[in-house]
Amino acid sequence: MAFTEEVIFAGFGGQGVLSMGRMVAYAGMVKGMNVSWLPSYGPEMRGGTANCNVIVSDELIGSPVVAEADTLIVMNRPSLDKFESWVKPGGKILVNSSLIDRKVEREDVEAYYYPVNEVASECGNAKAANMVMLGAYIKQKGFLDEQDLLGAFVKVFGEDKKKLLPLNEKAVAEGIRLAG
Amino acid sequence: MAFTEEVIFAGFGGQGVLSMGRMVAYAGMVKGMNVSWLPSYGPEMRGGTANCNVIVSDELIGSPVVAEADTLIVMNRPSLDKFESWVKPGGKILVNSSLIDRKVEREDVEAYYYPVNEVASECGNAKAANMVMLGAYIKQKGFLDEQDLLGAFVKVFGEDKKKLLPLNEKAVAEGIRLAG
Amino acid sequence: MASGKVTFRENSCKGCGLCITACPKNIIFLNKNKINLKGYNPATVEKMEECIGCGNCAQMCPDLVITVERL
Amino acid sequence: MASGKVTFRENSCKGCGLCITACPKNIIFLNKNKINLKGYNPATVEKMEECIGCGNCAQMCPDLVITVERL
Amino acid sequence: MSVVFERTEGINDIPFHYCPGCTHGIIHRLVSESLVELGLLEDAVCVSSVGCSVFTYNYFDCDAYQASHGRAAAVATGAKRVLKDRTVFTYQGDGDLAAIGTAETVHAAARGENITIIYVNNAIYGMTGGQMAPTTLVGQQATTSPYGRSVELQGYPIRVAEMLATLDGTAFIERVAVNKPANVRKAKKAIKKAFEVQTAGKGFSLVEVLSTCPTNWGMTPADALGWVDEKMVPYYPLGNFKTPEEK
Amino acid sequence: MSVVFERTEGINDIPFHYCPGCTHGIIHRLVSESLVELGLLEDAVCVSSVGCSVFTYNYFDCDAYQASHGRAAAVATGAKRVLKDRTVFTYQGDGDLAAIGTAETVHAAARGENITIIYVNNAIYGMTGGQMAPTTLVGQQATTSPYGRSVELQGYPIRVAEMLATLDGTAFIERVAVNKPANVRKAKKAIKKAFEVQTAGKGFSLVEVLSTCPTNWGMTPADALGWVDEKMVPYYPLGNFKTPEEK
Amino acid sequence: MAKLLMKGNEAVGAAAIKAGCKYFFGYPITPQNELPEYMARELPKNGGTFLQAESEIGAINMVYGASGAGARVMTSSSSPGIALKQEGISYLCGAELPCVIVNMSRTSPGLGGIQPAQGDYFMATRGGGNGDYYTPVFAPASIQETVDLVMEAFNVADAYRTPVVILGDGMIGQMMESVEFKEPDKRSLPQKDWAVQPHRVPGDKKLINSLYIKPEEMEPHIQKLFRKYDVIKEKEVRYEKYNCDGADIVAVAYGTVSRIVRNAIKKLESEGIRLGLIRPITLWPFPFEAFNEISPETKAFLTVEMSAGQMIDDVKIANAGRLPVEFYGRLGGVVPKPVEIVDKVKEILGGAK
Amino acid sequence: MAKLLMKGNEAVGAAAIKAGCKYFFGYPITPQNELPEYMARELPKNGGTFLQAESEIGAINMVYGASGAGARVMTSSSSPGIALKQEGISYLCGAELPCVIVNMSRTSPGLGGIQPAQGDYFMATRGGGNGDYYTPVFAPASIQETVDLVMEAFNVADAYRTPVVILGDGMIGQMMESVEFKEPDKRSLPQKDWAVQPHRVPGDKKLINSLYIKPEEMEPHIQKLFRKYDVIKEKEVRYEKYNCDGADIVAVAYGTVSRIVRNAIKKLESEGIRLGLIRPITLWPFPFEAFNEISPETKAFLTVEMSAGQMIDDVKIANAGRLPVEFYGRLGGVVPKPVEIVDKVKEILGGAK
Ligand SMILES: Cc1ncc(C[n+]2csc(CCOP(=O)(O)OP(=O)(O)O)c2C)c(N)n1
Ligand SMILES: Cc1ncc(C[n+]2csc(CCOP(=O)(O)OP(=O)(O)O)c2C)c(N)n1
Ligand code: SF4
Ligand code: SF4
Ligand code: SF4
Ligand code: SF4
Ligand code: SF4
Ligand code: SF4
Ligand SMILES: [Mg+2]
Ligand SMILES: [Mg+2]
Repeated sequence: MAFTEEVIFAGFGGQGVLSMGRMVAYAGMVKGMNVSWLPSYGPEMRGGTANCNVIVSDELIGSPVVAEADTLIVMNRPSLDKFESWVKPGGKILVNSSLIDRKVEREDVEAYYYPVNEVASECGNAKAANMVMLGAYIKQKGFLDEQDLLGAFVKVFGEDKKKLLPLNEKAVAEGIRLAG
Repeated sequence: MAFTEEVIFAGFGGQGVLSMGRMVAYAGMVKGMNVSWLPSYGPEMRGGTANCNVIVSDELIGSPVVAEADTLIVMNRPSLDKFESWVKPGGKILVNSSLIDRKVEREDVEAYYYPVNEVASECGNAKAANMVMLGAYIKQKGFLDEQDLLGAFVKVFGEDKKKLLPLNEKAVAEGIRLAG
Repeated sequence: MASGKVTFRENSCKGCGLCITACPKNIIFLNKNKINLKGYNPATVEKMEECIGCGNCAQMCPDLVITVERL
Repeated sequence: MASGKVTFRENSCKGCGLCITACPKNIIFLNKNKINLKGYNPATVEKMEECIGCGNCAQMCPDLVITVERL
Repeated sequence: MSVVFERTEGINDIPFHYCPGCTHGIIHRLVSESLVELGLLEDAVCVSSVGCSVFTYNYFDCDAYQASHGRAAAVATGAKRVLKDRTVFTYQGDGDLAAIGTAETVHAAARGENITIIYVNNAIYGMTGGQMAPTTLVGQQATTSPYGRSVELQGYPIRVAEMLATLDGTAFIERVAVNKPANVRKAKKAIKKAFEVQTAGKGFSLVEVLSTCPTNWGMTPADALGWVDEKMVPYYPLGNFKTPEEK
Repeated sequence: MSVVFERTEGINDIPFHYCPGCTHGIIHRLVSESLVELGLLEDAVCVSSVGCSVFTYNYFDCDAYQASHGRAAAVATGAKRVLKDRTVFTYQGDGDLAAIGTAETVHAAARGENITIIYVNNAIYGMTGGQMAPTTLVGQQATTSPYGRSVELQGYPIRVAEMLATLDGTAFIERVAVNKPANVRKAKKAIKKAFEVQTAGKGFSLVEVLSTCPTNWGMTPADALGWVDEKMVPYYPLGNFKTPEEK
Repeated sequence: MAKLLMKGNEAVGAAAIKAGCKYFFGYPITPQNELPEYMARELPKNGGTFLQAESEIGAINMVYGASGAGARVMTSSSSPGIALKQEGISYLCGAELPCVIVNMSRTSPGLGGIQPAQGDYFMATRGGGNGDYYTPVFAPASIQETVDLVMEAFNVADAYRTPVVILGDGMIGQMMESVEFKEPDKRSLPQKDWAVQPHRVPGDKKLINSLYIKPEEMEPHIQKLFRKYDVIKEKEVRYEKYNCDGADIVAVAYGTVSRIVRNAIKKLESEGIRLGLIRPITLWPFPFEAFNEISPETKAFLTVEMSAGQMIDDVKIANAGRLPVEFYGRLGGVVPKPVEIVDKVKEILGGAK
Repeated sequence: MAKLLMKGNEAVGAAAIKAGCKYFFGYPITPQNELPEYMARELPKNGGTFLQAESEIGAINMVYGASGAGARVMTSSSSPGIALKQEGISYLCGAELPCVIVNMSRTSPGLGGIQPAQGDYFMATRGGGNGDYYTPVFAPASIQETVDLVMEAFNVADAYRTPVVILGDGMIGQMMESVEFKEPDKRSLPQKDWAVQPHRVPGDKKLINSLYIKPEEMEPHIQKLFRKYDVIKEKEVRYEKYNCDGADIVAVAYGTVSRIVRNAIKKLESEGIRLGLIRPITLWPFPFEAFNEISPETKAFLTVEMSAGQMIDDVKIANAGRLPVEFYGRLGGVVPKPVEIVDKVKEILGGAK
């Protein structure tokens, strides 16, 4: 039956939430699915928060705007406050518990808490918190595997970032473990 | 019964055809009639020909554009060539025979030939050829008299030109005589 | 002194008189007894023998009316 | 030598470090152990006794974070 | 115990939206301190332009216009012609003033409009994300000069202060920088002087301020300060280009 | 028997529409003679502007564009970037170039576009009937400065040559006049030089030509020539403001 | 007051000054030059300021500055110059600044020519600039009406805080007719307390602005504008209906063209054909209500324009499919002759019979 | 060719280069910056020239110069910047110069905001500039369609010697989708013998011009343009009709909004309500023919726009009074949610029953 996954990635400007979305979109495309990626834009992003909407589907994609998310991934507190209500009943919220001190208030969604910053630091790359979260995400949703993601990594960050692959591989693995 | 007079004044830029029209329009207005004055405009006037449409009527004036003239006043040859056909059957054409060597070709109009340049020079004001022609015109049409015209003269040319009044009075009188 | 000859394309003349201002010999004038096709009194030279063919008139003519030759 | 005192409106600090470049006494640093409400490591001074109250730091602060006094 | 420096009350107590270390903030402070010290803030009218500084109207505690991109000098002209007793100034970036706003700026200057222009030259289009500006230095990379500005393709940067100084309509023109305390203090003097020229009705005054854009220059704020000295000042010499002779 | 002067074949044999004694005609002649003598006419591209000279495209015997008012330099830029081997020049009045066209002109100059601009300064808007131009002299009457241009109200005229000379992008800039044979001959030298600079690929060249508008100045053509010496030259000094150093 | 014989362009200036216009920012262009020239002569005598801008863009932005300071201000131009003002007009609408903008239009596209045309109908009525906005557009048909509408335009502008466009053409600008200056009607207008005042009002910061970066703030702003536009549609529609009941055909024409239609009406009368006329005086808001009752005898609408057909869009919307909507237009500065309209009418009737 | 994940703005650039575009003149403005930035990087590698102009006006006039020389050339901007280009576009149309103009539009009037909107429909379809002219306007709804239409736009531009407008919005510019680059279709195009050539063609003087000072010359010139427009109306209309037969209501929407309507269609299906969609792909020429057959079941048209209602004028003209024409719009950069459309549809049906 028709598969459609609508995700919102949100966090600080520096947390790499836009590229998280791009990797998922790219991986989905490679798997032959229709994908769309829509970022927030504008000067208010300056130092502020960023987010993107990603849709992966085996059907034609209507609006690229995610109005009711299957999954919400929040990397900081303001993002949780802003988007908690955007998740459809029964949807999932993945929370970066390293930076978000509160719990999800809604009871009609499944909430998961991952301390991705700590985990990333532990595996020696504080910057890879987003990769850890992605690991947890694919594990949670199951439509993408580790290889899909790492394939996307090079495409999104470019060949010259290839050397960072092992580190990020580790981060993704940790994320998968977290969600396992 | 309803009175309407539609006139076209045409000639070289320097011959004062636009002010001829303004004087007739002004005099008509003073007599309580509706009037409109529409000049040709644009760079092609530079050194070239000028013309204006004047309508005097005791009814509301529709289009200010004279499509079928009751009277055509031409001060130079190109103007006769251009506008001869614009006169309505039975209309009048007043020709400045000082500068126009040819005759009016149409037979369904009344043509009058006045050597207004010579006459103007004779009464000591070569520049007043247009006033001579105006004299002939009012005599021909009868709806304005000498005084109407001279009253308009000051309004159109301004107080400081008042001193020229006597000279122009003479010119107008000569014109009336010509047409008499 | 070199003597010259000027010819005017009379019907292109606008009677502006710029050539007159430029002639060192003051031999150019507007012919009041003539009106060209454009309706102007065209510039002319009578005392052509006085022309030195300096070309000043032609330099100043905005309407390319003048040709100058030297004999 | 005159001694001074600087105070920081910590939560307006963006941790840009311009004040640091300006301090002749090199006593300003970004507090890595602290994250302010904006999410930055705020500037602070520990050896306040070394401050000469020159005001350079305040001159360079783009976000009007710093107040300088002289004792 | 004396206060050497404290926050000017001329700036509303809301955080600037600028990037960390962006010297727009310093310039805002200098403008507002100058107006306050001259007793002009109350009656000042700020014309904000379109650039990162578009929101200045929120920061200065005075009446304000937001002008279309590049047209601040024309808007200020219209405003000042009506508000003859008020201190009208524009705050414009180099893209706004030196690119799309060239005609409005040159002509306000030539007319000797009695207004003050704070011209913030950071050699880049900041707000739109780092495109080449008319002031971008030769060789400098920007998103629309990815291979560095090349003389063959894009020619040379424009020195606004020098260009406007050739116009008889200009009364006061100075170029300053805000990359170190000494320069900041000089900058304030110039800005104050510019406003004084307007109050004295002497005509058009402009202060070109060399400013940083760490974000789009791709540097730390501290390095950006250094870049102003190394790269900008050599091409954009600091100094006064026009002062009304005192009588 | 030798011909000292005859009509250039570079100008189509149709009468100019200019008023009697308007020196636009002399400038047309100089431009076309220069192109012919340099063997460039064949491949020249004329960008006509909007002003009395709008119809130049009919007069010069070469390909041509008619550009929107003030934008001739931008049109020439687009044309020259494609037609690299052709001699592209604009012919613009002072209203067109120095008012509405300020930005396009300044930036073509700053970019060092390899084009030539013939800038005809007659201190007035001719075609539209004698309104004040940015170049109208202080005290000069025009239909929109009926009481004479006043410094208080309208400020000072713009000296385009001097202003553009401050830009590193400009290669050749000279101001000439055509009010007497000697000046006309100098003017031609400058125009020729400007085209040579373009052929040599040296960049932006501009010749500002002081011209007359007897019709709107309200003078005889002869008096107008004198007015150029008495009134214009003192404010707009003749001379060269920029030449590429020869190597 | 006595009758005066005045040129349209100068009459506009005289009316503006009478209406309290104190500032004029313009740039020369044919066929409207006599207006800025008149203002240059007369405004100083009336305590006002005339300033020739460096361009039409400079002028419209000076208007923005002066209007934001609460002054009554005018600018004028002709077709290409008005096109250049479109961004500025969009800003004026966004910031809700009143002013009067005169377009003595000429034939286009491009540089085109300088003779009269009505090709700027779309630009004027649909907002040629960016975004969601409208401006009231007055289209006078005589110099007297021009004078009356210019005065009214300043009132409408101030009443609704909106730019108002006077859309004339070269003929309106250049022709002379007799005019009388009545006292401008004194509709009670709101204080301009939104404007920047001669001195700051303590504790009340004025801001002239069209920027609303947050959609949740921009949306209500635009909605506010459109509530205003609804009021204008309800209260400010102006039109003239002439000879329409029992008309075989109803012509729709504005400005000078409507006068030519009147000549055609006369001519057709003598031939027993009844031609009606709907003359929109406000082009926006368009007088849709004028089309509500149509006589059963009426067989078609005939839109006559000096354009390739622009107002006809509004006529079609007004007609809503009831009758055939025919068109007759002349282009390029050619003014249609009454006989041409007469012939077109006969052709339609011939076709309809 | 393999699928790529591309941002709309960059996809436009890639498509243009693939279509042989060699010159790009632009000026920065959000949300289209990635397009000039892409061209700055890529055009030089493809033997082309990218030049950032001093302004939008500079850019459009550089386009005039390059197009007049026969080059394939593009410019782009967003709402206020496009408003500034209106005079230039009018000139391009008058001189019949082909080019492609991209508008990634944002919310206005004035400076407004930078979020997506469709408030430039009038400016694009009615010619926001001076005079009588139109430009074809393509409104893509996906990145793939954007790529295809950009390539086609260059063909249409050259085939008819006209500027062509690509009307997107911030979403089209900023979003990423997968795209494939097909070979641009090779419609046989006329030689550009009207253009200024690399070297002069002896005895054949080229002139790029829009000035016709004599009405008797300007009129035929405009008539020629409109004969061309008639051919375009006949041959180049593009639209998509979806789910219309038997539809209770037919929505009319273009660009990104049409995709939101598709979501609404799905949702309504499950509730047994049939919503149809007419999606104009060319906004000018507008697909009037798409409105010819309407199912008897259809009770109303519903125009959905991210504007205060602009395309609705064309829908009313197309509808010609047959059915009620309803409207739903969001403003200021707010993107409507599918449920809002669902609710509107139910409200209408509720009303209609
Ligand atoms: C007519 C128009 N064109 C373009 C833009 C987009 N734009 C916004 S800010 C800006 C330039 C900002 O650069 P600058 O003036 O140097 O200010 P900075 O951000 O560098 O301080 C541009 C081009 C606009 N808003 N309006
Ligand atoms: C956009 C636009 N604005 C104004 C005009 C009207 N106009 C035509 S020529 C001209 C100025 C001509 O003056 P100048 O450039 O000095 O040339 P001159 O006639 O004096 O030689 C103007 C303003 C126009 N055609 N287009
Ligand atoms: S050539 Fe010299 S001398 Fe002869 S007419 Fe001309 S100006 Fe006079
Ligand atoms: S300069 Fe030329 S046009 Fe003028 S008068 Fe002499 S010959 Fe005639
Ligand atoms: S006042 Fe001077 S010494 Fe004290 S912290 Fe600031 S810069 Fe350093
Ligand atoms: S300069 Fe100001 S903002 Fe920057 S670090 Fe120092 S105190 Fe903080
Ligand atoms: S982008 Fe540059 S100019 Fe703009 S706020 Fe950031 S640092 Fe300052
Ligand atoms: S108006 Fe002036 S510039 Fe124009 S042609 Fe006549 S004299 Fe020459
Ligand atoms: Mg900048
Ligand atoms: Mg001039």
